[in-house]
Amino acid sequence: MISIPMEFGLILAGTLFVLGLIGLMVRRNIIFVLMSIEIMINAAGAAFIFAGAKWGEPDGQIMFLFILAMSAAEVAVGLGLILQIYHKFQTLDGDTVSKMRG
Amino acid sequence: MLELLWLIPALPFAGFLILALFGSRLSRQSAAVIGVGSVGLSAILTLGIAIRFISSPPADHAFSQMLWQWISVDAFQPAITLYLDALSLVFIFVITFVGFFIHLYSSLFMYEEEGYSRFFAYMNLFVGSMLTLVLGNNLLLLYLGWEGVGLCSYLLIGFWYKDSENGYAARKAFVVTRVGDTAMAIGLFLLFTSFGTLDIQKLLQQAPQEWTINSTQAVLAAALLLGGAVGKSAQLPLQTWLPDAMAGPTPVSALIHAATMVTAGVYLIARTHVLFTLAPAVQTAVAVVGALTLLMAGFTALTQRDIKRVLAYSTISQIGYMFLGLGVGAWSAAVFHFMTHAFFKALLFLGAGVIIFVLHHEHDMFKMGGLRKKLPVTFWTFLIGSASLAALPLITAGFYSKDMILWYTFAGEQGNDWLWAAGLAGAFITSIYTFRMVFVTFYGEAQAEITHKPGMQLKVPLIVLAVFSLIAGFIELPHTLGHLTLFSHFMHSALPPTEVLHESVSLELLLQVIAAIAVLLGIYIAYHIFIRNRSIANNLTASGPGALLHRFWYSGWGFDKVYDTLFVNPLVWFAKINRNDFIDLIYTGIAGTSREFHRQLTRTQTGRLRWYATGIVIGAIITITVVVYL
Amino acid sequence: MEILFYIASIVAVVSTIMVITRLNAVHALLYLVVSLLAVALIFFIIGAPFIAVLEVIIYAGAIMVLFLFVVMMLNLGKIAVEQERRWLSPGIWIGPAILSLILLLELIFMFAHSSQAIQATMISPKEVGVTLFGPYLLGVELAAMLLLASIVGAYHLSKRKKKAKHRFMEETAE
Amino acid sequence: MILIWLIAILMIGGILAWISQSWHKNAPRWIALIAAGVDFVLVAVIWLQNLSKVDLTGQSQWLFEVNYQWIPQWGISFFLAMDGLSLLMALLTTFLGLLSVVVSWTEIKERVGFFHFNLLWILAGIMGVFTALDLFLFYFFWEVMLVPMYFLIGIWGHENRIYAAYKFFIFTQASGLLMLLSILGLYVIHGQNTGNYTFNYFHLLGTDISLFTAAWLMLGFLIAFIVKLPAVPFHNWLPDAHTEAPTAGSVILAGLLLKTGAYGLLRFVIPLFPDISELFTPAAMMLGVLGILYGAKLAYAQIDLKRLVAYTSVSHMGFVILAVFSLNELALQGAVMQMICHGISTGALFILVGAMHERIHTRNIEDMGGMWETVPRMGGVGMLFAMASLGLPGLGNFVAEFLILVGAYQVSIFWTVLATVGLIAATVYSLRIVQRVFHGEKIKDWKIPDFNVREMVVMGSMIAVIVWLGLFPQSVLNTAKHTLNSLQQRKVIEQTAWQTDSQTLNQNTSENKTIIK
Repeated sequence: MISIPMEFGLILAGTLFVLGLIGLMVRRNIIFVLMSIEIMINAAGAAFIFAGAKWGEPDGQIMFLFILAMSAAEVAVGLGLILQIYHKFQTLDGDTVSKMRG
Repeated sequence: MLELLWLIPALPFAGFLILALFGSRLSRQSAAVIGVGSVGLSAILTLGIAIRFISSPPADHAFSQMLWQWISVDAFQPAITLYLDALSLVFIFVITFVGFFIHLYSSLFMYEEEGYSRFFAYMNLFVGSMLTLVLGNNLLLLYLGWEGVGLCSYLLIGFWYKDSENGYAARKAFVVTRVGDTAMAIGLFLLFTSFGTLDIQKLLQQAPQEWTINSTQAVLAAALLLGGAVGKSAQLPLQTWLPDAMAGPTPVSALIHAATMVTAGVYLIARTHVLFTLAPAVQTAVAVVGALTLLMAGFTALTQRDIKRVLAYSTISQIGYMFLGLGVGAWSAAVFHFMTHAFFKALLFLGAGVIIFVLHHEHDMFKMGGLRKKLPVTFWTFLIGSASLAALPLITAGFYSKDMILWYTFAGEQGNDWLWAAGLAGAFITSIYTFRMVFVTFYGEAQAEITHKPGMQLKVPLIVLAVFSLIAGFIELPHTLGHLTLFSHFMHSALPPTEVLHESVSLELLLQVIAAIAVLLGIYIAYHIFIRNRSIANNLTASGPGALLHRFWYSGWGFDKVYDTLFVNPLVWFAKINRNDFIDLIYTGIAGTSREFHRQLTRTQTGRLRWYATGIVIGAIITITVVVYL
Repeated sequence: MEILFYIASIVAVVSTIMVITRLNAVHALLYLVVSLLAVALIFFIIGAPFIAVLEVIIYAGAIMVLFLFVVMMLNLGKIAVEQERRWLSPGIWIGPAILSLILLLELIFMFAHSSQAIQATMISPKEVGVTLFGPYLLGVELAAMLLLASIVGAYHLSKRKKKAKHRFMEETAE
Repeated sequence: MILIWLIAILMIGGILAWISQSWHKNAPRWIALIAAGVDFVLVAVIWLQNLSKVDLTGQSQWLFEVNYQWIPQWGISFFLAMDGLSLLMALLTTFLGLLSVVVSWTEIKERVGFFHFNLLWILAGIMGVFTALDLFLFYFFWEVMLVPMYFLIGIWGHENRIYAAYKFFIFTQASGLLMLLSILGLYVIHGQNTGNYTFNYFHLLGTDISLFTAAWLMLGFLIAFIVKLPAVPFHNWLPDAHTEAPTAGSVILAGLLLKTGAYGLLRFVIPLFPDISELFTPAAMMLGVLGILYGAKLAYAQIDLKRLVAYTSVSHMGFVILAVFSLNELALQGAVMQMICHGISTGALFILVGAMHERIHTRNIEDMGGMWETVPRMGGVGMLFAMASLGLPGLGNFVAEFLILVGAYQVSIFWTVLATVGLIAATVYSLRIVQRVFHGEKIKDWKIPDFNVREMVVMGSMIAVIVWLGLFPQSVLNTAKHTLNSLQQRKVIEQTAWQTDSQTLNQNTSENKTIIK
């Protein structure tokens, strides 16, 4: 079968993760923040898959399954929260929602 | 009879306790009876014991009576024991005798004052502590009396507590004497560490064996004791408090600041004379201090206007004579002068008291005058006292005692001519200011009206003390006048005799004549200036240098100003600058910095999501670098 | 086959970059879907077909669609895009970009020296299923509970009174 | 058994007082009075019994011992013992405790039950501190005495009492923890050396530790006790705590809490680390003299009367440090005497200031003046205790200060001379109290009642004790003689042991020893 250098896979996952991170830090719109989180989760999942593939064990994929479940749950609740915020503050700007501070 | 010795100090203390506890409930009459009675009883007791002591002296002329063991820790075993020998007998005789008359006098003098029983309580406490001082056989008991006397002088000077001036004078007296007491306390520590005991008699035996002449320890111990004596007897460095102490009632000045307390220093040096003979340097220092003080006080007395301050400075000067006597080793002469001085100075103070009492608290001499006819008894007794103070030759007691000191200063083993010259000059000035005082107050036209005639209780003490001021001198006659040495013979049991270098009667006669001339000259000058034409005195002080000198002498040679600028003001300023303790800033500082640190930290929590994300990333970077690369 | 892997990864990276730079939420979502599909392809290439399929169905299909629903429901439109442009000033990119770059370099540096190749043996879904319900049975239970909790949470959070969703309508009490 | 009773009576009394608050407003006062009174009688009886017995030497130094296993695994035992020193301290505790209950009869109005609970529990803690000989138990009582004091200052205090309570608590607690470290250090080292892990004071006495570790352990103990006995750098809690505490609190704070520090030095620091305390003497004497002079200077500058009296106790406690580290019997006897006399004279001054505050509701010295006319009895008492605080012979403080200075003189002349200068400073601030409060012009015309019978009884008893201590101090000195002798022997044995194995001992310790003989 094909043989891809392991680190390339990880590098890919790494770049995707970092891109998600940039999105998280840059965007003020909460939806984009949530989207970047999705990217990061997906990148992490990818890293698991690469590792699973390298060892030839299904564990990587099972881990990805759990990540999928978690990510689905997270999105559901996240979006619910976004709706509430939007309803209360009429805006999606992350900075207005900053009551919780020192 | 001697067993009743403990009663002598006990009676005044008992008087004090009764008056202090039940004073407010007692009537003035009963308070006076208790106050005067207690001192009277101990006076009679002293008389009895004196007769018993002189007629059949106990073993080696001393009798000690132990009351109880005060403290006993390791080697430090001071006990409350009373020790009676010739020296302490003379002192307790004078204290109780003069004390009784002064109490009698003040029973009427203080009659209208409020706090009558409080006054007698303090006076009894004073007499009690002075007797303990004189009778104490170990230096610690002496120190107890010493501080007790200091306390009573504080209480009595500040008796009229309403006006804070008196309070200030009282505190000044207590603090200045306390400086002397601290020096003496350190002397006590030194003596105890070297000899392991504070018992005076044991000290005097062990000192010559263990210490060599002029060894550092001996000099140090003697100097420290001298410091204590100087403080209490208002000698040169620490004499500023006595003139201000005149703020107290006049009987107080008579008893404390003339007869008894101020001579405590003389008693201390006489009592511990062996230490001073062991340190000749310090002994001459005593003489020099005495000489300088008598000159300084004499000149200052010349310029004073307040009758009590004149007497105060004359007291300092006369005690200077006693110190001079002690310095040259004329122990019994000094004690003799103490006795005579106690009589005539108490007389002068009481006389001044009558004048002030009669002219309702007028102190300034130049506002009096012409009292000769109005107060005959006071005038004559005052005149006798002044004559004795000025040492009018042959008839007054002052002459015999002062002359004895001058003779030993000149001829004595440690005497020297400069000191004698100073003594002579002192005698000359004394006669001037004494008779200036007499002529100004009693002669000239009357300026103030007399309110009321003095009662019997005021006159009796004056008369008795005047008699004593005259006859007291005859118990000790110099070679030239019959050589009767009753007093010095009596004193030899306690104090060593003074050797005289060249024993020649003619020389003694010559010195006496010189002294007599000096005194008479002084009287004439006083007469000339203050009776015949007052203008000389005024224009003397009006001109430039004369005014300057006058002001300089008037302020007590500027000692007060010097002490204020050197000690009092800096210390008060130093105390005031950090009123609330800069060390506190350290702790409030710690608290402050921690609060500030907290405030900075809270500012990092902005509540914005993106800021937290960045925080996480920074954290991640740091941990990764640390883990992977370091 | 390797060439396919490289192409898919490039597509994934480019589309992810597009996701975080788009102003319009819907465009970003679609790019995200593309990126997910590319990743699914990579999974397929290296021999995890089951997960690839799952990724497409659940991740791309379900989650992204959910996202789309919510975005549509919020119906942001023009104003939102304008707002995004204001929020996305160029200056804002520099800080995070540098940080992430450092992080990326570190990650790359860390992964660089592990150079075994992946044999990419095919792991059939059967094997995955066997191990899933073998040692990981407890994990599955937990995942199920998590999903249940999220459903209840989501329902509760988005429940609110009948009122107008649009921001111009006046507000009725909650 | 009696020792347990002494502490138990106070504790039970405290709880009862708290409960009885609901029955009747004044019930807690009477219960507290009875508890403190019974305790005082008990200790007085012990003392009178032992007065004759203590003199004859050879009889063991410890009068009573109570030793039960508490936590055997760690070797902690409930070990109380009383000897001459702790008997005197217990006597002082119960005496001042009784007086503080009587004094706060009209002053404390709200939450009377809880007040008396705290008061009695502080006394129980102090009693425990003075009798505990198991280091763990000692630390336990150290805490028991601390917490109720915090409440006392915090609840019934004056204006900024919270700040003062915090400061007091943090100061003592922090230093207490240092002491705990040293105790544990000692415990571990002893355990390693001898195998049996115990907190028992007698076993720990013998541990031989290297000089270096001994220094650190001693430092822990020292700081705890020096903070409590306020030495200058650590004294800042005292003025605040005193100014804000109620009268009873101040009396107990000044009378007893400061003494626990001094007692700790005598009981734990000197016997446990004799050679280190020998080396530490010059520094300690410097600290003492610094305390005397700096305390006096600050006392002179204060306007708040209570703060002024607080700084005077800093100055007096300076004498105690000077004495404790002179390590000869004269100074140690002087230190014990000073602890007692200072407790009484400063306690009395605080009661006086408290009574004044109760009447004119201000402690500011500037608007007091010429009070002698309106309140002569208070003036007389104030005058007497001001004289006691300046060390007038014939009163207790003089005997103490003289013994201390004579003892210290044998160790170092320089510091003693400086300390004696402190006497002049003492005169200045004491006379200032009398002048500014009782003498001088009347600034405000106060119409206030003089001392009533209750206050006069309290003051009378204190005057009697201070004058009796001044003229007949021997009975107190005898009681403490045994402890201080054994303290001395241990020091001497320590030196001879040191001499035999190291011949290079420097000259002054042996020469110092000859003087003590």
